[in-house]
Amino acid sequence: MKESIFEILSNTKIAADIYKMELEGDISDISRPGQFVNIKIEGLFLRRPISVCDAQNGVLTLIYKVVGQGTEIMAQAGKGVRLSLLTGLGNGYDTSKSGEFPLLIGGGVGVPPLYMLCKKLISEGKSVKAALGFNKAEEIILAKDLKALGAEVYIATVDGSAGVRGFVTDAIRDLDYSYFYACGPLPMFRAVEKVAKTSGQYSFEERMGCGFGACMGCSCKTKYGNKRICRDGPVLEREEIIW
Amino acid sequence: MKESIFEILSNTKIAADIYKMELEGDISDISRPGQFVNIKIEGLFLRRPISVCDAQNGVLTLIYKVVGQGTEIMAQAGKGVRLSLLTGLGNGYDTSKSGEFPLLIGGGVGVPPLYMLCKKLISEGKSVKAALGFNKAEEIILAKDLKALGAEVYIATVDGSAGVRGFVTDAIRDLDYSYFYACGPLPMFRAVEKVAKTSGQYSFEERMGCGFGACMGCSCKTKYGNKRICRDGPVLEREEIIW
Amino acid sequence: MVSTKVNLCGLSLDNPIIPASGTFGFGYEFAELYDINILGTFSFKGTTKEPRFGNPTPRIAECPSGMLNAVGLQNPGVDKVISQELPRLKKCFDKPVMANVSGFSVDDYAYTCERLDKENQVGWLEVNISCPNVHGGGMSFGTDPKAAAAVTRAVKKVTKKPVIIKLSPNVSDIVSIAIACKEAGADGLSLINTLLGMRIDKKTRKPVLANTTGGYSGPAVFPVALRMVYQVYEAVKIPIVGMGGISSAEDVIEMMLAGATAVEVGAANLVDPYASKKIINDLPRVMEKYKINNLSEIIGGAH
Amino acid sequence: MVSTKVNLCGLSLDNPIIPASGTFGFGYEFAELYDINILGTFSFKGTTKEPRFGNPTPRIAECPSGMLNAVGLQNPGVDKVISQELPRLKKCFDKPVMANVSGFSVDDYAYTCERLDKENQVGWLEVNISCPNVHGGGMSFGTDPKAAAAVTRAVKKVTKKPVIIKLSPNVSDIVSIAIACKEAGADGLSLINTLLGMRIDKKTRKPVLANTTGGYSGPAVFPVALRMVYQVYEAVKIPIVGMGGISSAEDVIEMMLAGATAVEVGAANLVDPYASKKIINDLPRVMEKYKINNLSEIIGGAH
Repeated sequence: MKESIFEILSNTKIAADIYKMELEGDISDISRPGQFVNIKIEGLFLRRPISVCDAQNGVLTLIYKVVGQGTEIMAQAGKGVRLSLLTGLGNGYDTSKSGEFPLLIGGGVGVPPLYMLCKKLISEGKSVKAALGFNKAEEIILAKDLKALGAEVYIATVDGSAGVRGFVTDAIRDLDYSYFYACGPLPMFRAVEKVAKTSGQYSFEERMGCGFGACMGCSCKTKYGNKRICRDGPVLEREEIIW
Repeated sequence: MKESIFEILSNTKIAADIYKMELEGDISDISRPGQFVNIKIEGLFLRRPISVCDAQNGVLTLIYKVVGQGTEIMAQAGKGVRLSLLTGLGNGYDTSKSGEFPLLIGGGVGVPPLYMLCKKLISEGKSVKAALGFNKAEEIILAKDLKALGAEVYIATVDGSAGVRGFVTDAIRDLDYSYFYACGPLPMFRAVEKVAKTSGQYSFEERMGCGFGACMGCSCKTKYGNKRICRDGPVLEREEIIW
Repeated sequence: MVSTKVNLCGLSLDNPIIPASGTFGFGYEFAELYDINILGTFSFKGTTKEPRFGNPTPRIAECPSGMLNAVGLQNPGVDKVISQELPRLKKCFDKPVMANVSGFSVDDYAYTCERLDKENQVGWLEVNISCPNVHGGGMSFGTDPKAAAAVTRAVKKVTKKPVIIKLSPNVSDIVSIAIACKEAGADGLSLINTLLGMRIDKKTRKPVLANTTGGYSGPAVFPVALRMVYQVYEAVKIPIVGMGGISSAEDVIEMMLAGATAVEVGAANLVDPYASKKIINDLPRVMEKYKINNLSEIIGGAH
Repeated sequence: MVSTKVNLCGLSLDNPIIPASGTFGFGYEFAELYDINILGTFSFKGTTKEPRFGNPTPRIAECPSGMLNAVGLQNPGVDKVISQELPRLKKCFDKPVMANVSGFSVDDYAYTCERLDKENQVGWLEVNISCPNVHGGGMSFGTDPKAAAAVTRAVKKVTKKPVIIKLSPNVSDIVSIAIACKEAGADGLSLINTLLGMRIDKKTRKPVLANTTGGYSGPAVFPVALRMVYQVYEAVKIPIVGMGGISSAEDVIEMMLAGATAVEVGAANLVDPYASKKIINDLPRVMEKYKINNLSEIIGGAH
């Protein structure tokens, strides 16, 4: 973990309520896809955790949805604004278990961390499929970007306005894969759990106090004992999760 | 009273711990010298009252001393910063009672409101004397400016580094005047009260809640009943004050 | 078209926004700034049997997200309130006003309430048994269920107007006080009064307030106020006027979900004289945001 | 050269800065960030007789100038604390540590304290009778002078180490609790624990915390904590560990002037993991600003 100041390079709306923020700063502590940063926001007490979408050449990319007070203020912040970030938080995804043809499963604003994961997997010579679920076509994010990285992308939308009609689980039913990596809302996880054919990893969300394991604010029970989502997670392996 | 947004044009140190801030905004509610503004400062709850040094052509001039949290933050604020101000607060000095040759008595950071008062008195054709007391030469403010307005200026410094050695009361002992207007610390007022030869007005300071008469935070007793420094004051007449 | 109407102890309010006692004087300072008839009502400056100057100054201190005050019930006394303040208020306020009353003995409370009961302008009596800034009285009635009940009974005897008892948060168990007041006949409860706090001047090494301690108000006390309103709503089924740090229409919604029928806005009026007006103007938009058509339907909605 | 040394119940501290229980784990997360031997000491995670998972999540909520937590005393239990946590701590912390203990019965407290009494690494026992987030226990001991005294006596019987009782602010009269603990043999007192608060999610219309209510900490509670430390210092002459929203060296000075011998830094560590280190680094400069040569000389200086 590192505490340092980042400067906003850009902060633009890319879909309904969804923003992309690029920041310049010290990303040396960001070692794995699936980690997050914890951002100090002027006027609020607690930092706000946001998953890392990408981090390279000194530029950190975050894609976040405006869901409350914190993200509302973030969405207002313009170029040049300086923010205190804690970086290198969380365990992140373990790509060593992916096998040769892993599947990424993303739901809505859970998709961003899969971008950096996809990059890493492809750089490791794996052939990646990505199944992405959204409510409707206007909410689709990162599909093109994942294709551009070389992933086979499958889309599902609840209203059928793009890809197959239904949930992301409807898009993966017939796919072959060696392992899976999922990020999205809990209901999606429960659905994936029913249909997934292999081992895999899930990235969980929880309200956090500190984000680095001190306050026990985000604990959960697993088959291997209590874990802190912020430090022992946010990524847990399918086998250890108690649903 | 008016609530409006002002923008800082300049904010520079002019003496030890003393700053001059010029702001652009709606000054139409500032009707009398001796009034004050109440400034909302980012990160603090209560507004901070600062006496008006001058207000003309849409420019408000404040001269303030860094004495605590609020003024420390103010001193950091640069050009272009926008602040919410309540203007037109307080009764201000009544120049109709000045007679032909009034005396202004100022101590330290109490001097600024006397500048706007001096301007008004001179515009009314009065011949103005100003006696100013400071700790040492480096703390002298507005002496030249008052001279430039046409006032006869007398200086006293505690260490004798400028003007007569001693307190402002040592500078006024031999002066002739038709009325006096005083602004400064309470000990100075008590000293003035002992030597003053005429009627006059004192401008008082107090910790305020609202600054416009609602909270009763700055009440004082007078011979004519309880008064609120922020609304019935800050200027009180010599005859009504209970020392 | 949303409705912001609520019913407080039998009287209808156009909206639940009530500037709190001690932050709104007798209304006319604010009537110079905007038409105060847009308010649900307001609670006027705490009134006692005799005139009071209150505590020595300084009476005010800055705090994180709030302030301390130790005014100490400065007021002209009930005679002048009736002979001077109410007639002056009549010129700028057509609605029933909430009369806030304090005292130093049960008889004090009864006397002052009986006098104000005869005034047509008065819609409710808000009986403050929780002022932290006066000695021998004030808060002491608010920290003991028996004393709280005694004041309530005495006041109920002398008035037909709805009696709202204003409770102190500086207690181990506010629910027991609330129940005692209700059983003694209170028509409603208002909470919370200020939290007892203090600041010290590090340069002089002395308390900032001449009174040493003062009452803490502002957004900092909102979570404590919300918790107490929630707890009291579970225990007594009389209307609650929720207050403590409310500064936005969002706060109003949250406090009503906790169980408040109406809310008082206090410290916010001192930092922004237009705060209560802005909250009233924002309410319809915020109600739509949370899909609320009729504000009175969300009272206690979080239970 | 200024001195920041203070003496807490017979043990000397290089400085009065003590990260508070529940915000510093068992130290080693922070030892990865800086050498924690610069601390006066720290109070480790509240420990109970049996292991506890604590409350369901969400356990955390944002507040004005602070936060709510309802962790509910998650800890591995005293056996594992002794067999695993303390040995691991030894590798990164050479000083006596403050052992924070909670329980659900007088016997619980006595059992856990007796076990920890045998550990050389433990310098003080901080007995938490004020946790607002557990039911049937915790705070109930801290709101009744008799129960507080009973816990204190039971713990004193089983240990020779200094016993510091951690008091709840959610009471009508904290002084009466403080006196009861002192008369029962407490060597020191620490205050305040968190203020009971609540937030409601306006979209779901349900409490934000799964536990409904939680403990409020952060700068928002500082004025209340300062007032209580000031009142308790007037009443009892045993050392006080002051806490509640301390986030800067300036706050440390103010709390010590109120009567604190040492201070605990809590929520600040969660927002800035380097907060305690920064406060220690700032202390000498701030002491010079207020013309303080020897920090221990200002304890209670505002009285």
